[in-house]
Amino acid sequence: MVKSDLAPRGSGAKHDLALEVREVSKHFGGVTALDNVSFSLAPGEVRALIGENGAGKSTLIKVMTGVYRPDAGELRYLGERVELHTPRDAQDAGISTIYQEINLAPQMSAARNLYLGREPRTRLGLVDVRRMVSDAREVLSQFGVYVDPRTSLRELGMGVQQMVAVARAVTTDARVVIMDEPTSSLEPREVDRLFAVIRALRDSGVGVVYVSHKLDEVFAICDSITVLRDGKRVHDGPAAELDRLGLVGHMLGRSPEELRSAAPSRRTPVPHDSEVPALLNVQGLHRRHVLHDVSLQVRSGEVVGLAGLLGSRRSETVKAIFGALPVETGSVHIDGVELAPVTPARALAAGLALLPEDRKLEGIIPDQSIKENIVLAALPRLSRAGVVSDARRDELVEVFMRRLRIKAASPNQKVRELSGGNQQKVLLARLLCLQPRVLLLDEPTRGIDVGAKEEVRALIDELADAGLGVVLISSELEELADGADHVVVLQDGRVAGELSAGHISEGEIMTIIAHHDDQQSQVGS
Amino acid sequence: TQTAEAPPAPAPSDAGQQVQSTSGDDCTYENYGGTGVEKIDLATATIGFAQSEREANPFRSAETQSIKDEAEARGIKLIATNAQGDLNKEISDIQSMLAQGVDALIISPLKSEGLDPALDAAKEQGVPIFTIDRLLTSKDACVDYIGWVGSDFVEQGRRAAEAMNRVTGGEAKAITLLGAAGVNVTTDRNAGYREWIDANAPGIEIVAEQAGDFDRQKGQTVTEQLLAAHPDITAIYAHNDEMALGAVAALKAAGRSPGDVKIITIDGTQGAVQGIIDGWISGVIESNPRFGPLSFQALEDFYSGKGVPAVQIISDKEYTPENAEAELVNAY
Amino acid sequence: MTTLTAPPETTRRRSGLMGQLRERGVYLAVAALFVFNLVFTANFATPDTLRLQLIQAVPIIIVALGMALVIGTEGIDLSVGAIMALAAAVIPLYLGYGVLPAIGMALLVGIGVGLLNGLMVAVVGLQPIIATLAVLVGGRGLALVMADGKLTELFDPTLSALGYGKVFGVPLAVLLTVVLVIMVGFVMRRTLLGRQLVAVGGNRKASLLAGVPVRRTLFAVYALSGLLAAIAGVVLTARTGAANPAYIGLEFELFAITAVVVGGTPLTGGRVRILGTVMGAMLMQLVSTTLVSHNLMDSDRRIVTALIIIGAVALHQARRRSS
Amino acid sequence: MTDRTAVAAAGSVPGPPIHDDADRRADRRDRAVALVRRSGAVVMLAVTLVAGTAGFGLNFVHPNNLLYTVAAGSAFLALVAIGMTFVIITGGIDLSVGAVLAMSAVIAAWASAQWGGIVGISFALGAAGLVGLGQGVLISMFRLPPFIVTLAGMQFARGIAFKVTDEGNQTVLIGDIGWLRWLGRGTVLGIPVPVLIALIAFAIGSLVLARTRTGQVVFAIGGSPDAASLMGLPVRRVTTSVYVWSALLAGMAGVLIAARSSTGEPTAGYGMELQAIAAVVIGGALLTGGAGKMSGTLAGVALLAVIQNLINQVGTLSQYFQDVVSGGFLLGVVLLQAGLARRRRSP
Ligand SMILES: Nc1ncnc2c1ncn2[C@@H]1O[C@H](COP(=O)(O)OP(=O)(O)OP(=O)(O)O)[C@@H](O)[C@H]1O
Ligand SMILES: Nc1ncnc2c1ncn2[C@@H]1O[C@H](COP(=O)(O)OP(=O)(O)OP(=O)(O)O)[C@@H](O)[C@H]1O
Ligand SMILES: [Mg+2]
Ligand SMILES: [Mg+2]
Repeated sequence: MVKSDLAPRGSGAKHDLALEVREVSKHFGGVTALDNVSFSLAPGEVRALIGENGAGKSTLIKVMTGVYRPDAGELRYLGERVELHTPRDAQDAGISTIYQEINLAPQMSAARNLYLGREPRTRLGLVDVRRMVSDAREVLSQFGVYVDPRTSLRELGMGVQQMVAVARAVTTDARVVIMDEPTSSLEPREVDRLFAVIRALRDSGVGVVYVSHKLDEVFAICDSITVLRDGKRVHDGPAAELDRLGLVGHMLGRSPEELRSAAPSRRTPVPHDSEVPALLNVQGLHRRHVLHDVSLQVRSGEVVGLAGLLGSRRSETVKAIFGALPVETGSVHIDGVELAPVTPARALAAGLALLPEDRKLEGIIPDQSIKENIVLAALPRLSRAGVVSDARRDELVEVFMRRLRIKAASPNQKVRELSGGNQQKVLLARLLCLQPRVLLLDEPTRGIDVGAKEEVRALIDELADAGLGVVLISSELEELADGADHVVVLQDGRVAGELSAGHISEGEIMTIIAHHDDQQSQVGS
Repeated sequence: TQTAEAPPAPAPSDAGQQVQSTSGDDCTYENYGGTGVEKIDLATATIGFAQSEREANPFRSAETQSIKDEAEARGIKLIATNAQGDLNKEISDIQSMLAQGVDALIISPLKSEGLDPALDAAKEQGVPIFTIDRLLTSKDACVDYIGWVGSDFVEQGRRAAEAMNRVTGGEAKAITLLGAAGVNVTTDRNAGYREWIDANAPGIEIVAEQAGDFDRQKGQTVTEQLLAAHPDITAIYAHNDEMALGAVAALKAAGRSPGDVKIITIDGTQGAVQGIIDGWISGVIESNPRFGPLSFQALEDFYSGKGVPAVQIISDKEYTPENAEAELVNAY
Repeated sequence: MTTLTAPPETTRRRSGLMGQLRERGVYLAVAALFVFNLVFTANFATPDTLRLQLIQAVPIIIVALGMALVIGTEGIDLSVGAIMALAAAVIPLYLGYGVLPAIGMALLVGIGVGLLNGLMVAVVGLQPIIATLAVLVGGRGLALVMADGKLTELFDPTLSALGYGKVFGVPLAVLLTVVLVIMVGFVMRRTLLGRQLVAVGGNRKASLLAGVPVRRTLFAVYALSGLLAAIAGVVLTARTGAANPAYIGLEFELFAITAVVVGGTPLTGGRVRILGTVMGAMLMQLVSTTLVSHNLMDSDRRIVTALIIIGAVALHQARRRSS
Repeated sequence: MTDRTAVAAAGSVPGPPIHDDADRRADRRDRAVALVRRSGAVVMLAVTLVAGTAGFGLNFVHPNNLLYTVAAGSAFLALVAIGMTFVIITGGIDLSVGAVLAMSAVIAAWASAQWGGIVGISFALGAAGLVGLGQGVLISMFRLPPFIVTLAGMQFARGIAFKVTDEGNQTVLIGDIGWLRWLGRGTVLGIPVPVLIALIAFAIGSLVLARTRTGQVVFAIGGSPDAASLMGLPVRRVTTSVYVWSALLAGMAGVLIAARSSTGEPTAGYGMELQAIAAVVIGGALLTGGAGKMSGTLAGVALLAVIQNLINQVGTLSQYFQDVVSGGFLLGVVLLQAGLARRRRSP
């Protein structure tokens, strides 16, 4: 147990290391998540923690923050050995964490989430709601979030939620801030804001642990890098000594030469030809305050990107197409046949499939097995007269686990026990075993490692080549620039512009957004 | 409720309650509560009736029905509530009827104690109360209430014990099916029974007492379990007829023949008296629920100045194999 | 209802007999109580007594089967007791047309009320506990109105056969229950409905997005629960030989929920244990027999029941803390 | 990178969505519906009160009825429902309250008859608190499901109540302790004391829920206990204390009931858990946790009491029909609320 007076914050006490983990191991049943891992963080250091999906990053973080007790090894904080029993202990000691899946109270307002457990109080000891709201407004605006802090979090997009989580973590008086994939739902603009925050933290002597699958970010912000592979530490050193290929090599356990030769080739773009009849034709979706006359077409073999800033309603657009969000007007045609009214079941039957953005809330069924999760949507096809064929199910599951390289102890493992990236692959498998004609992918590469990301991108290409239509949402513009044949840029729920093959680049997309922004708010830059 | 064309079938002459004994001063509207209450014309009055327990119990349903029938027969407007076994609700029920401006109340108290807030409120508003079935032990007749008419449950228990002694010849391994826990009837019927057995029947051994909650199904289940555990029992005392009939079903299912195990029960429902005729039940102590006529008679006497005695204990019959056939029509 | 879902740390290890038993605490509890009775309860080890345990457990098992399905969808059905009362009230009304039509009507009423529950939960979106609570209150009232509050004696050979008949020494009601358990087990293990209902309970939003017909599934589940409750009502009525809507099925909702949860089905939905549910019901039956046989008082019975419930649930929730 | 920074520098607030007339009309309608919905129980209460007045006039609105019958009769349920609100907002449930009420009533009567009122109340609340603590610990530390833990707690507490009264064979009377009787029956400025106590508890409960850190944690736990624990909130402590408070409030209601009727009934409070849950849910709480309001709960309690009172006012309904009517009423209320909620959700 750490006493809070152990090291008065901001006092002169100097330590070489803010946080240190020595030879920690952690097993889950038969799975070894951490194997003799050591890790250290100096004050004012930004250290990247890198590794494939399932390498053990999140587990290490949970060990460092009192969520898990390690099976072996010890934890040192500010030079002293500590035992953390709960996340609260860690927080009281000054270790502040943003966990991988956003862990906030979704039904409570942004302001309340920001200050949960440390609300400003009046002299009577009551929560000072007014001050809390105005403080929250102020803090959030520093993070580029301009929302009413009284809105409940659930009504805000993932991106905003992520920013609230970040704001919550860094506005405490912490000596160590740990961020497990904080940018997975952030836009470039927000990422830059986050970086500014991290630099400020570093300058004030706070140690930062930074987990991300986006290697650009790692090189942009981190001083040093620790690489985990299969629960073991395989590399530890300054960021400057490593290049991108070398880093990937450590992660995957392959030499840079091997990797270079394996670099995938991109598919040639399909022209957005208005002569060819559209496979998916969306016309004039309108929902008060949310969507305004959104139309788009996807042709067979085409990847249409949806670009936009945080809250530009990309997620809502695909949900509306899929029938998961009611709209007031608008139509959806598949192959010239209208889906009316659109419901998820009907959309699925017509060959439309949606990969939801919020994996935890709308995607996985955490307490069921990988197997059951994969076949969930395909169950009707696997059954005759209401009886499911287990043999056909297992066959299907095996095929897709292999094809997507899902890393798990067995198909019977609970999905809750998988690493984030593997959960995402399970969801992709769920869609693919439906043999859909049009895929709506909302952030398909969110939270998955470079290797898997390449796999998913290649998969998308492959699917498009096989004649599927794909709608792709990604916060990584380069993903759209590389992978999309056509891009529709959304802004505040309306189409702000479109880009066709050959003209798609990160810069073009940003220009449209910026231009549209100007028109909308008449704020000159 | 009955239609106007079909007035309530008059009960056979001796099915109604017969007063066995009375005692106490005669209470009238002029001396009630010391100062008297306003005289009203019963024919145009509104009377409130507070029932205590759920009418799922045949005794309760017959009691309520009797009050309703009598009110209808006399053309009196009646408001009825049911506390469903909740003392607090009975207090609220009574207060609620007072708020509706009833002129007099008939109360079947859930407990002998604890209605004070309601009684106080009634006193304050000058609404007289006639009580039935359970005596308000810490209150005074003609002060807090007009008078009381009811059975003596302890006495019923004693008579059941006497009957048990008679039918078993004083030698038995007996079990008791208790009524619902926490209810006066259960307590009294068991107390009277035990008291008599302890004093007079050393040969009757009570091997088990288990709650059957006055319910036939529960009585059956418990009897089945007890029969399995004690196959040698020779007698069953049930606190009401429903449980006794459950016990009969259990005995039948266990392949016993009528009369193997002697059953004594209390209430006097048709089913139980028929059970005597069929040979399964050995005796039924009657507990007459038909409080309607006596209650309204009491109110009439109260307002006419004739006066109501403080205590009227009604005479309960006993059904035996000898009289069962003839008395079946009187069972309820 | 959310329980504090343990952080992933608490993964169960399913190795070895002990692990299995801990996972299935209810089996251990049933076995322990059984042995206790064999040793300490007179006449327990006779065929009649053992048969009695089965017969008496029948109604709760049947109701609990339906309840398990409902709980699997993260729902709850408080109306089962009232449905039993309605079924009981209907039988005498239609007995004039023959016993089978009467039973048929009773079952139809069960399905009907189940569908009403389904409507309120699936379409209107009411919280199951409140929707079925309203039916619990009103349903029994309706049954009593139909029966004019009275118990009706039923003299029908077919009905009493259902209550007391035996085939090769096995009571008909027990056979019926075995068939029902197998059928519901089949539904859970092999059918689309079974898979989809646990998916709905595991994550309703995700199920919807995966094209699971959530409403239809909920309808089916509540209708099934209603049907099973009605069957239990008919069986119990047959055994009592009287339709007694005032008392039949009183508190059965709580018994059934207890059987289901003690049997290892979490109230948070997403998993259904059919055999565990049967065991849960058997456990309660054995507890009752044990206490009655040893003539414990009502108060002792309640206290012991409380301890056993906690013990059984604690046993199968007991998890290895990684040290 | 350069592009991004450039745009970031331009960073502007997303402009407000552009409205057309239809939108604006729809907005107004939405706001009205939202208002009705947010205070659904209050609105329903108002409607019922108006209907009652129209139907029964002075008999109904007379203080003798509304204050001394409806309010005084439901003060106990109100106390229990306040605790239940906290429990339900954490995503739990407490089925033990009715039994704990009976246990406390019995113990209060029994102990105060022997050792006086202070001891009686302390014993009663102590026993209630212990049951609550036991339940809270099992739920928060051992992670047993609340439903089943409190179901067992209900059996346990009821068992104790019967034990103390010798299986209900003994009537335990509170001795002649004036102030204790006053607690149950007295009035202050014409308001019955239990009503006053319930109102005070309600005020404190609202304040705790809305304006203290503990209240915030209660909501957070209901949203997601895992997330709350990862946020470093004292999940276990608050979860435990919520059950302790629920039991203490039920215990307090038990003491008042004993004081009101001078006796402790082992059968008191039977079925009260379901009534309390109904009141809380009618008041707008979600059984999945995370949402609920104290004012809603109070309105829910009042609504149930008024419905019962109206049924009594009719007076001629058979008991069975009363049940049908109250079941129907309950359903009507929640259906209406749901109807309003749906109009808001989907356009
Ligand atoms: N509660 C658990 N039970 C069983 N296995 C677990 C549990 N938690 C994690 N694991 C396993 O431990 C390994 C490490 O998982 P962890 O979540 O730490 O990976 P990660 O590096 O964070 O991956 P990602 O980048 O996908 O988030 C994985 O194989 C995972 O399946
Ligand atoms: N920076 C912001 N300022 C104000 N509101 C925002 C901001 N970002 C998001 N929102 C809100 O978040 C919600 C986002 O909706 P949606 O999920 O459709 O957007 P998105 O483009 O998919 O963005 P995300 O990347 O967050 O998923 C909207 O309710 C919007 O009001
Ligand atoms: Mg991770
Ligand atoms: Mg999105």
